[in-house]
Amino acid sequence: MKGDFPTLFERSRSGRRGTRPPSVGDVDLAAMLGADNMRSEPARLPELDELSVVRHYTNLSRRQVGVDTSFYPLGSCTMKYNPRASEAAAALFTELHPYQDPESVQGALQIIYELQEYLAEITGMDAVTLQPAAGAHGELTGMMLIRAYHESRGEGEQRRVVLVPDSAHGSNPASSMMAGFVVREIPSGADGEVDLNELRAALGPEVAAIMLTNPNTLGLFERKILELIDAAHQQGVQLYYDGANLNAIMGWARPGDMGFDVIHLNLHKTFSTPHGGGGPGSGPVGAKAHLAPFLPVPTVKREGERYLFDYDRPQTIGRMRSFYGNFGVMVRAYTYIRMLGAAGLKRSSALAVLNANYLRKKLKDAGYIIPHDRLCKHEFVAQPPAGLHALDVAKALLDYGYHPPTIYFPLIVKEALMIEPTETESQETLDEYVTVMAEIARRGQEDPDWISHTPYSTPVRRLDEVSANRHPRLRWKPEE
Amino acid sequence: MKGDFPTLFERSRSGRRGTRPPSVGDVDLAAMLGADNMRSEPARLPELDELSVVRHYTNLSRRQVGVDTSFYPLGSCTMKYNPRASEAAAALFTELHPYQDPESVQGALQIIYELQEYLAEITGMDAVTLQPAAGAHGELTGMMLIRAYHESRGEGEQRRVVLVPDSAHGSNPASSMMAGFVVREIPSGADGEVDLNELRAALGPEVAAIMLTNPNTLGLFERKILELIDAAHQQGVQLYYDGANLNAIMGWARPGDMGFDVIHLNLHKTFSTPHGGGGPGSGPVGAKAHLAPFLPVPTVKREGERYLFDYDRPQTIGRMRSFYGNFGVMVRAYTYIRMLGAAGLKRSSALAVLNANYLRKKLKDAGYIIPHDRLCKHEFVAQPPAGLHALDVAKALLDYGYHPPTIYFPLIVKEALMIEPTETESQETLDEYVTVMAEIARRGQEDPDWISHTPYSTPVRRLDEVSANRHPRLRWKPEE
Amino acid sequence: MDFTPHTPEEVQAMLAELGLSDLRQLFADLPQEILEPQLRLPEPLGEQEALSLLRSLAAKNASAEKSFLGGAVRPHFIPSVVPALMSRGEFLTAYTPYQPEVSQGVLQAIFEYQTMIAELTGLDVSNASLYDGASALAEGVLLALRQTRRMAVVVSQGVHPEYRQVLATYLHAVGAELRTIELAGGLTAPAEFDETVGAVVLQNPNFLGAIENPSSWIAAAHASGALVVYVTDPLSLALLKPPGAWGADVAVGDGQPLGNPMNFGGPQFGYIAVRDKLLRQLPGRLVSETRDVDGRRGYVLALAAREQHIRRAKAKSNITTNSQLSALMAAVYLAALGPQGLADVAAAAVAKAHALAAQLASLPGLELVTPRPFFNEFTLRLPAPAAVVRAQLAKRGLQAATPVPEEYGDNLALFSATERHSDDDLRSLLDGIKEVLA
Amino acid sequence: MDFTPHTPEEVQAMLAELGLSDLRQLFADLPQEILEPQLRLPEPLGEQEALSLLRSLAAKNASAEKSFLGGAVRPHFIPSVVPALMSRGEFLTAYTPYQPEVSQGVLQAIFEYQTMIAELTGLDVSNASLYDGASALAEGVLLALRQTRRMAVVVSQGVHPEYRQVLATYLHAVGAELRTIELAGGLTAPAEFDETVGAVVLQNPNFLGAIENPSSWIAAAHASGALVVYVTDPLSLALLKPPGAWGADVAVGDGQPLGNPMNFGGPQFGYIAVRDKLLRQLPGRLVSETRDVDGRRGYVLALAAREQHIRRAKAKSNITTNSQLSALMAAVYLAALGPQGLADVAAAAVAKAHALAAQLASLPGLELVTPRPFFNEFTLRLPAPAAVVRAQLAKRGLQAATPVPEEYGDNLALFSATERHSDDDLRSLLDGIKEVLA
Ligand SMILES: Cc1ncc(COP(=O)(O)O)c(C=O)c1O
Ligand SMILES: Cc1ncc(COP(=O)(O)O)c(C=O)c1O
Repeated sequence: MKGDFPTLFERSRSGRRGTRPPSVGDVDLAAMLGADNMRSEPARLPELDELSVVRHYTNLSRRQVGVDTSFYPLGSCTMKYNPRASEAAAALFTELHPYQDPESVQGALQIIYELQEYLAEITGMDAVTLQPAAGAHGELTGMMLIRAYHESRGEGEQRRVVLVPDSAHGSNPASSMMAGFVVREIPSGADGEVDLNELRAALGPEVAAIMLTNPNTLGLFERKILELIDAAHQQGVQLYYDGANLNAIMGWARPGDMGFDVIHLNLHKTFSTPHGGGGPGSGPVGAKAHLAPFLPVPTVKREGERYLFDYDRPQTIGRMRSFYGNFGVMVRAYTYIRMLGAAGLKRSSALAVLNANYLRKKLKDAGYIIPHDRLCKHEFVAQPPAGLHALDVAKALLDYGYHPPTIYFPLIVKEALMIEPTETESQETLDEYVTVMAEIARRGQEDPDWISHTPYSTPVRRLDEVSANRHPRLRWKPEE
Repeated sequence: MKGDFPTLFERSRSGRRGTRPPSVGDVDLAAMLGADNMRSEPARLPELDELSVVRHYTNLSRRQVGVDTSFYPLGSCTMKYNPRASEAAAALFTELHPYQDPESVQGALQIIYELQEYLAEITGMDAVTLQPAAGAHGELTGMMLIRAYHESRGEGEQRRVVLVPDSAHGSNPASSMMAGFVVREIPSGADGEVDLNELRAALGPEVAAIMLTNPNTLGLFERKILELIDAAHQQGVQLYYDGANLNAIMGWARPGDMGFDVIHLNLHKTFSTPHGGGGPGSGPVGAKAHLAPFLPVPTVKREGERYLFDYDRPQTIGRMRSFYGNFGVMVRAYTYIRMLGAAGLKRSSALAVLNANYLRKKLKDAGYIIPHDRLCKHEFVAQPPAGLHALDVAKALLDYGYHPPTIYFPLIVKEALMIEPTETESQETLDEYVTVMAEIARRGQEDPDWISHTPYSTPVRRLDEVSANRHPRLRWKPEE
Repeated sequence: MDFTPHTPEEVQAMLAELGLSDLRQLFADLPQEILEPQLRLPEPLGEQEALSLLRSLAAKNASAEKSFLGGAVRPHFIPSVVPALMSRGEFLTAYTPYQPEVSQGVLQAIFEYQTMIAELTGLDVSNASLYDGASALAEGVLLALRQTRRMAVVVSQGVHPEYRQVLATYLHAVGAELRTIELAGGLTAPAEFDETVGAVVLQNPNFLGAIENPSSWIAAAHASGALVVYVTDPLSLALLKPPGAWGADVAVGDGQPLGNPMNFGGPQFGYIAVRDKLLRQLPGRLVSETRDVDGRRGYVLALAAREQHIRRAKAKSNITTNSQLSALMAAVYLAALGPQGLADVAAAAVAKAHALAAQLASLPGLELVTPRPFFNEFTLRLPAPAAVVRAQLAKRGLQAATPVPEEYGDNLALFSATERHSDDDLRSLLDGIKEVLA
Repeated sequence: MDFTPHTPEEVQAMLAELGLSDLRQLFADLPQEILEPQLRLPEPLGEQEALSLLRSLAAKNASAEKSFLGGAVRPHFIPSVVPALMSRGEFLTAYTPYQPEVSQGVLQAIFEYQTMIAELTGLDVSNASLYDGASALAEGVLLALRQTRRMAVVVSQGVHPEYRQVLATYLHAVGAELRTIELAGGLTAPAEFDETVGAVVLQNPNFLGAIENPSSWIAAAHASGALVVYVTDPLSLALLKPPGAWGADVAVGDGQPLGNPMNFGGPQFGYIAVRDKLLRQLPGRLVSETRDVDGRRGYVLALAAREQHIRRAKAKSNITTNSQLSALMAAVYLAALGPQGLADVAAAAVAKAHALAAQLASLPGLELVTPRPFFNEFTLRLPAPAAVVRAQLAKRGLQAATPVPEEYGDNLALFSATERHSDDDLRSLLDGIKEVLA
């Protein structure tokens, strides 16, 4: 009895009204705005009563899964529980305007200041900006810092190359490009880690930076990290740390202590603010002292009992975003850090790693291939048993009520299933998941037709992506 | 792939913790409480982490429908849109203690006072108490007022009988009984209205009151209401108005003007506060001046600029509830009345009646039987076409995404489908519903096997109610 | 504004379908003499204006979130998951789950609630909720009278005075007799019950805060054939011996302390739990586990033959709408805390209350009236009327000193503390009281 | 506290499964010299303590809900349905909808959002959102440079100064040139563009609040082969001629005025809409309608070949996480208001702003600097530095007088009004300013 789910526009009826703003009485808009400046016809927004709006979005949400509904082991995304306490905290700070007199927002500035400090402490960096709006935005900021640093030393023209492992997230090369760099890929070794010799060979006076995430996207800790960074530093190369995987090592190791010069964090991953269906997030950037002069302005500083915006950074790269960043996300992360403290963060990382290793072991027993079968960190990459495709396993999982892992990433592993269970999932959830994965493997091998047509029980089934790309329909239009 | 949905208890793991209250450090509870008074073992509550709690209730809610998800034409229940503005309003008043100094809750008292006044105005009564917690509680209160009134006139012993039409809601006779009365049923006439001759015949010095709802539970306005009340009053009989159906006549007629002596309202119906899966509601009682001395205490009165609790009612029946009633529900109803005003209430009733009549006409065209096919008010009673059962039609509707009407009530119509669309549903919703009802009728007649096994697509299908009544399992117990 | 979707054209089209042209014609069957009264109500407001009005009314109240007031309602901390989950539209806007196939959410949640209340009270069966603690007491007593077919009730003065008032109102209506036994030294005095007594009621901890030893009352009641109705704060059951273990037959009380906001005294919910043998007398809704036609576990309303919509004038109660959502809030609260969390909340409340009592009782002119042991509330004798002290404290932003009715003595005030109070909060109260009494 | 479910026994059992006995062993592959730093962070707090801390921090801020501050963020009224719907866990806790079969909720909501933005701007395609207005401007300009293969950008000084700063940062990185054309009399001065210019940027209404006539700029830009990037407040499009109708190629701006709280400046969202011919250059996520194998309509992410996860260093942008939930809030807001409601909001803001301007400009020493016509914001010259006036007003509980950078003149302040302001609010501000300037 599933049919098409109508759009807002199809539910619209001419003249229908929802919520009504205060009436302004008789105003001569044309006189105030200039008749020539006015819109000739109203925007064709949907016309709905309030109940229709509520039903539409309520039912849309029932066609959607999230961490709140199901296990969501999406590798690289850290889909952990998003505490409702953090939502309650954020709601206390919604009615602040960014241009208020700073004396009237001392509480907000204190949060920014303290969060800068906490993140510096957690990562081992010297200075932090909270301005970037997401991880990739943080990457861009960080890479611009490196650019500015080299420029300040007269090496701006010369150092144009950024080395990025072939296992890197796509945003790393893309951010390097936007920061004006040329990207060179470094192959991973057979052990899944950066090949130190290849890297050494690639280093040179034209290299500005290396972007790494550690543990890397295979979930493996780069064991030669100290050596690697040392080699790079000797050549004047800066080290960028993609913090998307920080959930693996909080309280166990700090990128700063490894030698990284600049990092970004994803507050929406590691610090458990909700992903909101794709955002908003927050991508703070931490820098070592030598890069701090270039940070975007403003940051927040403390003078005695007062908190002030600090614009005093003459070498700044400039601004990356209007205002001060995604403050609402910062409040959530701040609340989270205050609740967990050092011990809670450390325990969270340990249990994230425990869950991943447990699942790795159990899935291997269940017939999945683990291409790099060693101690992993918060995630690992598996491959389906012979004859099965990652996509089909993912679609079959939907019928069992699970959100699938990340698939076909990292690119260096064929048929990759990148699995990150996070620390907020229980042993029995992992066990049930393994049972289902085993059943999918068995049934899929016995009955290829079955698996290639999964899912069966979702609101819609496999969708025609080819035609969506060939003939995209990117907005609703009335039937002609 | 639907399986059993685990209970909280099955999700529990010994030693698992959720949210943690502040620790009290070392306290010697046995010393403070007396060792003999202490519990010997902890209550076996479920032990869960916070994510499990969130997922459990989120997924439970996804196994539930409400006005927010679907058309819900449940007769007698007024399942109209519950404005989110009213929820926002109620959230402003949660942190008030009932025993606060009255000077510190003047805003709350003002709301109570003004709501008493508004409800008196809307119903045409002289005084209102907001103390009763629901409609049936209001009935009990109202019937006690009548009892006290007769007692005050020395007729308490004599007037023990309450007349209730056979179409009345079950709570009417039940409330009469709890108020110490004996109930006598009055048959309805062929036209679905109270038979005036039967009623006249039933009147006498032993009769304390008549309980009516008007429009009655068939959705029909009792056209002879003035005559009827007049006849009763001449015999010293009090008239009770069950306000469950007030949504039909707001701004069009007032029970007080019809001559009713006492009424209750259901704020969770007419005034659009949410039903919450069965409550809480609020059942204010309005009384004419001669009954006002008996109202429960306290009510709220105004003196100049101040609002005070009024305990000065020496003839009061006493208290019906702790404190002042369901204040949070009152705030919602108050907000609703302030948003709609007189014009909005009147228009709402008119459109509720329009929707009901439109649906009545259309369903008749679609083959349903309308036993009393005349102008109805906010609801009407239909019967399925020959050969079909109300229950089966209801269950089939579930597969089409609708909540069914009330079925097998009122008792005087066989196979009753009692349909109340409310004013917040649109013409196209009604049209689509009629299409589905027509299809169910056609398909059900063609294929009795199909309809008798509906629903097919719900989280569970028809449930074994017989065994649930024979061998009730009213609490979870671990498997033996 | 209103919430109707109808455009003027749609109204006309729908009227036309009925052969009508004007909404007024829909009311043609009403007596003309009473038609279309002019309602004098304030002008309609849009949402924005309505919410500003409500905000201005809210601003005329002082928050009691740190209040030391007691008497069945207290400011406990509510974890954020509780309102977040209960505000989901499916829970908020559903009716009573009469159609179980699409109401498993509410039904299972009730089933789990029933289980938790049974566990807390140490009794066999809980219903789905009643209005509040006071009406739950009245229902519990009526149940006992039905079961024993007796018409007298004995109640300890230790029961909340408003509860006793409600009980008196209900009992008067059915012609039952209510006898009250006064407290002696803050505790329920020993009593004997004759064979007219069908129900014996005590509260533990009692209204003054004292923990009672109910053994002898319960033994005496049972000896005379009466049933025992035991009123208790469900939070106390995290630590104290439950009614079932003491031998009570019926437990009732107010659920507010379990995850419900104070709401100026409502909504909250009444709970009731009984021994199995009383099941058929139990008022209100009950949910039972069962199976569907495919063998899947599911839940349905059960034993409806006790209820008004089936049994009408012979129903066990008239209750229809109850306090479902408030009860579900309690269930979420209990699930979020677990047994250890609940015990921690109770222990914190006890510890704070004892600390507060020690501090206050040490002030000159204040005397602790509640005998030890007490739980999280206690009564002090003040050198001035409690209402005056309360008003003076309120002027200082402190909400405390609930006046205790004169029947218990002069100038008595009830105090309570919860896990929500910090040591600073206690100190503020102490300083405030010193100032007020100076 | 933390949010892990593991009991000590479970941790041991899981470790044993791995042949380990201690969590430390999970980190054996890390260099020992950096292992287990002692993090100096405040002690952990339970939820109750954490929320009281946050409440005490919140109390150190003054609410700007009645603020007259402007500059891309304003206190509009948000209907209660918006937060109620957006707080549903499925919207809140989902990731980017990579698995469309279980993500139709978010996907369809984006599709509808894209449609609404296209309608408002009068352009063909909108993406799913960008971070904010400023970064949306930068992305829009980069898009134009890619399309035109040119490396110079001309921007009117009428564009929000922070937006221009962000633009400068982005352009510096890719080595593009940024030229600024100063305002003349509060309006963008006429200009001609040479053939190195790939993008021409103006804002309407401009930063000082004035409504521009962009025709000649747009004509000149197009004559020289440049694309026009048009910055505008989406609320203004309820009444004003949309960028598409003026001939602009790209429209960008900040979506906060549409149903998003001010959030101290974030989160909010950036929107971007372009003409069809620019589609393949558009950064960020896009949703397309399509069909499933059973022929049912559904929605999927489309044209991902533009994005970083496919195209890597050749992607159209690095954007990954965007501002989805904020954009969906805007969609719910627009759905709740409809075209007439949105026009009413805009008209109310215009009327209030014009009333306020008239009142303020009549005060001695205050001069209206923004030429008419203006929309809902305007600039005044004050007799004292705006930051000082703002601080003085803030002490009186009034949030107003955004300082306008010196590049626009001395002692300038931006004012705005919205439908949320009552006549009393306007009067309070007037009185406050009188006091401050007295
Ligand atoms: C490894 C890695 N780096 C960078 C990013 C980009 O972060 P964001 O999505 O917050 O922009 C992601 C997230 O998708 C990621 O997984
Ligand atoms: C006609 C009628 N009367 C009385 C009641 C009882 O009201 P409540 O459910 O609020 O107790 C109802 C509701 O069920 C009803 O429909």
